[in-house]
Amino acid sequence: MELSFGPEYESFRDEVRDFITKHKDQQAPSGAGSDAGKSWQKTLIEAGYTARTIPKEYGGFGAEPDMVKSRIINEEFATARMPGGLGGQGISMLIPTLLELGTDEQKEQFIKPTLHGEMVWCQGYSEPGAGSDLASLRTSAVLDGDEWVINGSKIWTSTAHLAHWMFCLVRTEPDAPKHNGISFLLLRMDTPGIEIRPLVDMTMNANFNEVFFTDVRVPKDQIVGRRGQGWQVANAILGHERDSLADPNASLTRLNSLIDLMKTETLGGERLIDNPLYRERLMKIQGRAMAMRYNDMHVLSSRLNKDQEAPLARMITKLQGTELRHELEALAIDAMGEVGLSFGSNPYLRGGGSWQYQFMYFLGLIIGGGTNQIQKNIISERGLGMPKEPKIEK
Amino acid sequence: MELSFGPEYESFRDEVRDFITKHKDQQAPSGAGSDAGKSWQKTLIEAGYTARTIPKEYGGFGAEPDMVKSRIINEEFATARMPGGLGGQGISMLIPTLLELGTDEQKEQFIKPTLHGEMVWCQGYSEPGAGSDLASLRTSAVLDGDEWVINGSKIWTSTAHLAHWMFCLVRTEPDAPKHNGISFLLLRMDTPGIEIRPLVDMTMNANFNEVFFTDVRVPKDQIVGRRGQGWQVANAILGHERDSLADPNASLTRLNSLIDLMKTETLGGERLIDNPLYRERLMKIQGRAMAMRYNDMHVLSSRLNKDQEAPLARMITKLQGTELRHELEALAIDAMGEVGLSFGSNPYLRGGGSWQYQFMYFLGLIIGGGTNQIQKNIISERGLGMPKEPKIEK
Amino acid sequence: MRFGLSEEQTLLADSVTRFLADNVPLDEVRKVASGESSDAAVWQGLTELGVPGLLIPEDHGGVGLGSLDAVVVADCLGANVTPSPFLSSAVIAPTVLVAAGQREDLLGSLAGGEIRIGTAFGEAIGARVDADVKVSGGKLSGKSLFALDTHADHFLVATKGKHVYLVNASDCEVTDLPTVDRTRTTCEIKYNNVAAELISDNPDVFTEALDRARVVMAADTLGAAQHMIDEAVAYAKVREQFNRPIATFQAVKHMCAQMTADLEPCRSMVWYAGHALDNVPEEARLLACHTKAHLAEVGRSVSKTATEVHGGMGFTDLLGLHYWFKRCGFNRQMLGVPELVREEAARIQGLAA
Amino acid sequence: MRFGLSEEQTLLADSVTRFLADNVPLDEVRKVASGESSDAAVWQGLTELGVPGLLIPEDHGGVGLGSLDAVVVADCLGANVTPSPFLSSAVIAPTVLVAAGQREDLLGSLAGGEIRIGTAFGEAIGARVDADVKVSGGKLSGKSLFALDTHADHFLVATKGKHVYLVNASDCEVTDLPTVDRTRTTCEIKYNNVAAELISDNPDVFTEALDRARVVMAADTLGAAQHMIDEAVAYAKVREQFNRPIATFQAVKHMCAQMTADLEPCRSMVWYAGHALDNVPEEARLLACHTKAHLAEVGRSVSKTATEVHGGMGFTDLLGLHYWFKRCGFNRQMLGVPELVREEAARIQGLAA
Repeated sequence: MELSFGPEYESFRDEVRDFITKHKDQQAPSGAGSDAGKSWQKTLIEAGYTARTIPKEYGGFGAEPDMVKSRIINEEFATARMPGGLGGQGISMLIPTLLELGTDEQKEQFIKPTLHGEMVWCQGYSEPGAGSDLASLRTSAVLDGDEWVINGSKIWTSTAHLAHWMFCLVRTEPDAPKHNGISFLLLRMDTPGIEIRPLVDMTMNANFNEVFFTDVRVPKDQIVGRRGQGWQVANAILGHERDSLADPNASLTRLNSLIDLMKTETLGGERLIDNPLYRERLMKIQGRAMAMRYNDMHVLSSRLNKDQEAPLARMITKLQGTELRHELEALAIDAMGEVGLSFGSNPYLRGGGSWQYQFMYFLGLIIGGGTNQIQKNIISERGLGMPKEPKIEK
Repeated sequence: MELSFGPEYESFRDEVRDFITKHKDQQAPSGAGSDAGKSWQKTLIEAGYTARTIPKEYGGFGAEPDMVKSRIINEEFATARMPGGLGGQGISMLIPTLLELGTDEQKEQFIKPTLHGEMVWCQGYSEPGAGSDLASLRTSAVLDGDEWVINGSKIWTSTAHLAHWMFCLVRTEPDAPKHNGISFLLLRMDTPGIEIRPLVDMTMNANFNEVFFTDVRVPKDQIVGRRGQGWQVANAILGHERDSLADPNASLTRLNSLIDLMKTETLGGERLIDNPLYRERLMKIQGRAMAMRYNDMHVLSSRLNKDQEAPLARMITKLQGTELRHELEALAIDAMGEVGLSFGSNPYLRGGGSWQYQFMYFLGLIIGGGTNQIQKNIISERGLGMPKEPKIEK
Repeated sequence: MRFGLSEEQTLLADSVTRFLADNVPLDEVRKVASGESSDAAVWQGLTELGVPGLLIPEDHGGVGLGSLDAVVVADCLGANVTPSPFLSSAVIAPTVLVAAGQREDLLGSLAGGEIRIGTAFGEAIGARVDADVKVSGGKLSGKSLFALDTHADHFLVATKGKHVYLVNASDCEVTDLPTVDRTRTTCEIKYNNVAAELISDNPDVFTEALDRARVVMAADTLGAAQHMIDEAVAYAKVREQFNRPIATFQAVKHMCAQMTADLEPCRSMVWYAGHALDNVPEEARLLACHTKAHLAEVGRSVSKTATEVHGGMGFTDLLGLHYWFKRCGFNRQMLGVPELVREEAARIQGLAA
Repeated sequence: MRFGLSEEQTLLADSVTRFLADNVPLDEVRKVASGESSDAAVWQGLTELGVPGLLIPEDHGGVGLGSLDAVVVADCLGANVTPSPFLSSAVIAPTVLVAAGQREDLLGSLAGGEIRIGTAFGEAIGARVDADVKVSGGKLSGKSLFALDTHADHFLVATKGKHVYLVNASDCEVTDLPTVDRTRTTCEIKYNNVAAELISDNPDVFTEALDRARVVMAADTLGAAQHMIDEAVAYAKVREQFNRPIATFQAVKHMCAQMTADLEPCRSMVWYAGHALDNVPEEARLLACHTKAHLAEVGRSVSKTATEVHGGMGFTDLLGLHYWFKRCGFNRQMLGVPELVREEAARIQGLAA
């Protein structure tokens, strides 16, 4: 068990800390499109603290991939509450996809402006009829001369109303087996025929949108990979997204907020932390959260050390992490009694209403990113080698 | 909501109480075959408190079926801890089957001696390879002249070592669909070719046996119902057995024993009941147990009143009741700390070791009598009208 | 022996359900929840059915029915996430006024839907320290938090000692306190030396009303949770993924079976608790506590699982399923969270100090 | 950075596992559990592998390894439900004697398997009132309950004040107290003014040993529970019902997935706790508590679920699965039930009095 990253990395950590000290007054830039955000992004890229491994020619820092350095950057930025670089699905999902599978022209055209916040993307994967079974998606693209003509709809499209472009999966080969009939297209959101409707969720926020396509025409060459290869293109990077839904360090940070809450809030004249029942629940959750943190270290280690494997440790994070967070938020609500119900404009709101919000949001994450039932299928089939759901007679 | 059974029944209750007072020194007879047991059985039948609805000609009391009277008898006997009549699968399962589907000769030959404890039965249904999927049983009976020749084995056969006779399911039509190839046979346990092996379970008791058949020859007419009808014969009464696995009144009685335990036992100088965490768990279980009691009253009422239906209330009793009891026993064990581990000859054993015993036994009942997974299939399919498990491609 | 609802109770349920289906569809609930309209019209409609006067004796202008009837109505209201001041105006207030034999003149106006009486019971149940109601010389000072019914004309205010006072809403500073569940309203009431009329100094009066309110709240959860199961089962039968209805997946079937197994006994429990309040006084208090707490737990697990069965659709506002989820959540927290109520259950049996 | 076992630790696990597979198969476990034979032969074999001296410094005749190595061995012992006095003789006793710097002469005999030292720690953890150890003038009176290792030659006895004394078993009245788990023995020890040697009056010595013991016990549960999952998955793949392996049923698959999801993080937690005991002293106590309590909970749910996956076969003695079930049960209750240990975790963080 060697938990330090070694002296080389400790000196890298010092560098990062120096940078943070130097920029300690940096405010979180508001909004993806703001000039402040773009300028901070530029500073971070130049220092190598975002877009670190993206080649210089595409506007990145051009370093060799190094998971440890990435982690150190993340850790130090999080500890210092220093704002990170631009996020969003264009940067986190499209750029890696293009780097791996895009044409030179596509790399040239899209990566740099995306990285620098000039070009904002949304993702068009799920459809109302294709959730857990994403590969059954039906939005169609038919080649008409030099253009794809798209009809159908997408759902769960976050930031659709802000995005300039969308990367999406559409069915181009209706007669092929379902996984082989999909293509990965890029399209401008101002193309005629696109309608965006905000999708209100149980938190009463429109975190997502529905996007409808009616005869939307897209140039033929705005395809990544070949026709019918879209499923493989999307899956090349899909796995990474799920892991981030249930970061154990975020759970522990949240747990500390809960402890603070329970030390200060009272009910019936008693501090919440002094109620043995809530304290017991807090400790149970803390134990589980700690287990998840070490599980995460195990996963990281298996990525750093080629002779280590921890496939199960990785597969279970989304299932466990989302349930844990949902229960953590529930404890805060329960312990506060009637006050815990507060939501919206209410002077007794605690944590800015985040306890109820996150309670619901994490129920959404139990469902989203592959429902927890799908997760259990994956664990049992890929992790434990149990048989796939048998084919049924028609 | 009318919870009294009415004046007619209250006077019946008084009669039962008078009987109980008169026999208040009656000891529980030990062993099914004891003379004391047989004599007490005779007394009870004459008074109409056991074998109540079995016709006089077959040795019963010959009353009309009356669920309320049966319940009053059960309630009063339980409250007074008065020993009931003989039990066992011959009386509870075979006699109702014969009454409904047996020939006159079979009724004549078997019911009276069974009822009077002269003839003890065991049940041969489950097989090592046929548990949840009982209808796939393979023990075969082949007609050879005037005799069935049986080969195979049975498992979970309680009292096999004490029984004179077995009623069992065997496959007589190997080419028929599996539910239509089974017959219901009766056979003497001293027939050559039968071997009985005690089956030790996790409580380290041999509550059950395995029974092996090698060319066991049984007269052709020892069949109930027709050839291939055995599945229907067995199912005519199978449902009743499951209900009795999780009697809510037994759970509440047991809960009272747990409360007594928690009021007297101490750990770390504190009465168990004074520990808020165990008290909270106790109250949670009490709430659930009370819900199950009223659910049971609802079921009874739906049987008494033809215009009432409560199919779901009945379907869920085994699933909920067995889990509840398992958790109830677990609470006792947990609350006692190290002492709760006691099992076997140990002066610190509480409740005669029953807490650990029942903790395991009720895990057995979660599995037995249709596993709780099978119960959930039944609830969703028969109760909620959800589709059956689809047929799979071979 | 007949355990269950009478024919009259079934008819009552049918008529309330029919009214709600016709007049308070989900669209109307949305309007009230968003503040676009108030619950006044709904309450007016329910008044025509006699709902506000359900528990008020006939000689005071009510219908003179009992707790089990109130349970039946609450079940329907929960099933339809109906916005209304039912709990405060139709259950708690009449119970207090009748039991105390005070201000019975208000009963007729309550029954007629002319006035609404809110309730501020938090203080007597176990409230936050800064919600501190003080009585001095017939005047109230301090404040109440999360009182029921922002739109009430009067409030019944319970003190720590379980005395109950009546105040006029117009004499107080009433501020709406929004919660996740916008189908019922709660508020902060500030008392600045407000004239208050002592309704009862007998803690039993408070307790009788609280017990009834808890059982009725449990019945509301029963209705809401049953609706969610029904929706989940129906959705699973039509929603297809992987070329088959998701109801054919054992995981989905077992989720529905477990919800049913958890909720079905609750129906009998709520019914019996309603019955016991009026007929089995020696069991009523314990039952009220256990029914409130048990339904709170089952309501939480059912509302979570039913949402999961709906997949992403359950998380959106499109089907409005979250209104039922939040209804269960509100019922869990108000009038005593489960932990607090279970401790009361233990005390009633002499198992806790 | 490398989170996980070293090559040496993997080799240690392999050699212990190989020894147990060859020499302590289930049949041997059955014999010990039924009283037909004792655990002496097993312990002798483990002695040849150096197990009793694992934590004993080399200059005292031991192997001089650390807590994480003990965790590795405990994992193997749990996976094989190995009967042995490992926890008392190889973990607690060496830790106490080394930390206290007392009676180090015994360490060589411990390492050589010549003596066994049992432990009676219940009193200092929170024991029954009638287990009352009194010390007066260097003599012990009263009794200890559920002390570890009925067959020990000496016992380390902790008092309420966390002082630790050494007594000779032959001076005491030792009675076996059978528990559900017969792979480890516990006993009652009666002290009739027995000569006792003060080993430590420093509570930190007791605590250091308790922390280590709790982590090692958690590792034993990890091994036992992992074995049960492996068996359940393997059984589900071969057991057929309804013409298909039960592993094709989603209900069975999800039970196995849930067990895995619950247990997998425990492995990392147990490893890290073992590491922290020797290397991160500021985290060690909290980790020891949480690891003990969390593994107790997961051990209970996994052992129940794995039994259910086995159906009726899980309930019988035929496969012997219940030995693992009971092993998890024993580890849950001994050295502090989860509720007690979590309260300690809260105290360590200043969250409880």
